[in-house]
Amino acid sequence: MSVPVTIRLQEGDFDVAAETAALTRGRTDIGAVVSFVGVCRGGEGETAISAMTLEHYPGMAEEEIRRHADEAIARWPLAGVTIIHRFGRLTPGENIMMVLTVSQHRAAAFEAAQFLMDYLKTSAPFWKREERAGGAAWVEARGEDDAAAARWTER
Amino acid sequence: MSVPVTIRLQEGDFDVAAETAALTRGRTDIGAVVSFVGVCRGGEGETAISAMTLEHYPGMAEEEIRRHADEAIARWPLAGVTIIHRFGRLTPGENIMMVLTVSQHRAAAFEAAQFLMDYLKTSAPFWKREERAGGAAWVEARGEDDAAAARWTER
Amino acid sequence: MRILYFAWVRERVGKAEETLEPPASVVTVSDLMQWLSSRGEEYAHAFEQAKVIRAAIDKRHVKPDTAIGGAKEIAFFPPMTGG
Amino acid sequence: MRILYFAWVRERVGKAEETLEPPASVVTVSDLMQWLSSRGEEYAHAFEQAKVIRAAIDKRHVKPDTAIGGAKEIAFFPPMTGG
Repeated sequence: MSVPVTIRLQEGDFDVAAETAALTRGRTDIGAVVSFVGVCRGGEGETAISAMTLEHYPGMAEEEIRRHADEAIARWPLAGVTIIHRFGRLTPGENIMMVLTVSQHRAAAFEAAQFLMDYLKTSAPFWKREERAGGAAWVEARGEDDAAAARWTER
Repeated sequence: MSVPVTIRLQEGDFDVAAETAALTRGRTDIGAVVSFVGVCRGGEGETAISAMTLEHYPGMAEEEIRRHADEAIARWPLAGVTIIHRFGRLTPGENIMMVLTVSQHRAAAFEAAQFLMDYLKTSAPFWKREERAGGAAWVEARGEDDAAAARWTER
Repeated sequence: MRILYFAWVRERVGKAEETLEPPASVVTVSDLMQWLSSRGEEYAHAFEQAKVIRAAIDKRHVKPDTAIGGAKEIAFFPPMTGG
Repeated sequence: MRILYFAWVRERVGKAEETLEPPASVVTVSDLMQWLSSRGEEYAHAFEQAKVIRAAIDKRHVKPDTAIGGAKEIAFFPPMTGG
């Protein structure tokens, strides 16, 4: 049985409920639905951001995400994966991206969602530029994201 | 700042999107939203289930879930937790329960959701009875659920 | 004290709850299970796998060796299967 | 070959893409970064932290010592910050 995988890059918002319904409708083999949504934070005071712009590498971003989705399907008994990542300008409180994993049991769905997030953070070609009162600056990569991705190859 | 915690036991279905909106609306300090939904599976062939009845211990179920929600808040920097568990008779494909955790960063939201699920499975007073062609039977607890809960005390 | 039964413990005992006053010799949760077992065939059947059965005193999980003194409500049930 | 730049590498170089034919002495990704650095101040600035910059050949991540022979498209960018 082929596992349904949906990957979309888009400027507009997404609807987790609609994506969940699309993945689970009419099926009775799914016992666990895990979703992660990344949201644009605003921060506070002088460091508050007014907006964020997401640049991406079209073509490669889809391919890179699909490679990781395929790897997740090979590693865990998943019944479906949906990943949507927005690009363009976003303001605090707006959704940035979502990962949805469904499976018979919760462990596979949870682990696959974390695996996908850890890899998206470190290897999907997206870059965030934050706008603050003092000007705009590219977000620096966090060492802990590399560490989070590394844990999936250590075992 | 007190962390919003919502715990509900109900016969009717729930709406993850509405619960997410209720927890995140008007806030810009949340960067990660993790949701888990447990769904009634149907199984196949002779072992297919036609329905499931969830019995619970009113009063204790709420208190037990609240104790674990409080522990999750003490262990991880969460910005909110919502847990809803249904009781009564459910058919395959219907939602059983949901855990929603929100935080600044994804690690806390993911880990807290898994912790809550592992404890709900082993210590929230709910019992499932499945109806099959051959009759109805109480679901037996799975050893792997105890193991999953134990990992949170081992470290 | 109020005693509650859930799931197959309830089905075997044949009732969801009752109020009983066990004798003073019944000190722990384990003692209470033994005493209940002596109350009739349905109780003996319900508690025959005593090691599997879980208990809660006043809505908190307890171990079999917990003292029941002062308890208002004691519940007996199989391992939980929610979530 | 087509060369793409993203994020602050793009801003420093001053363009998003260009088509260049590096000399035969440019064998690896690392060689290509060095050769680009020599093309002007904006390139020198973009590639001054060469160890930080990541590369992809034909839309796949590669290491600095990867040979560029046969590549149609090479991209340079900072560490990724999506998700």
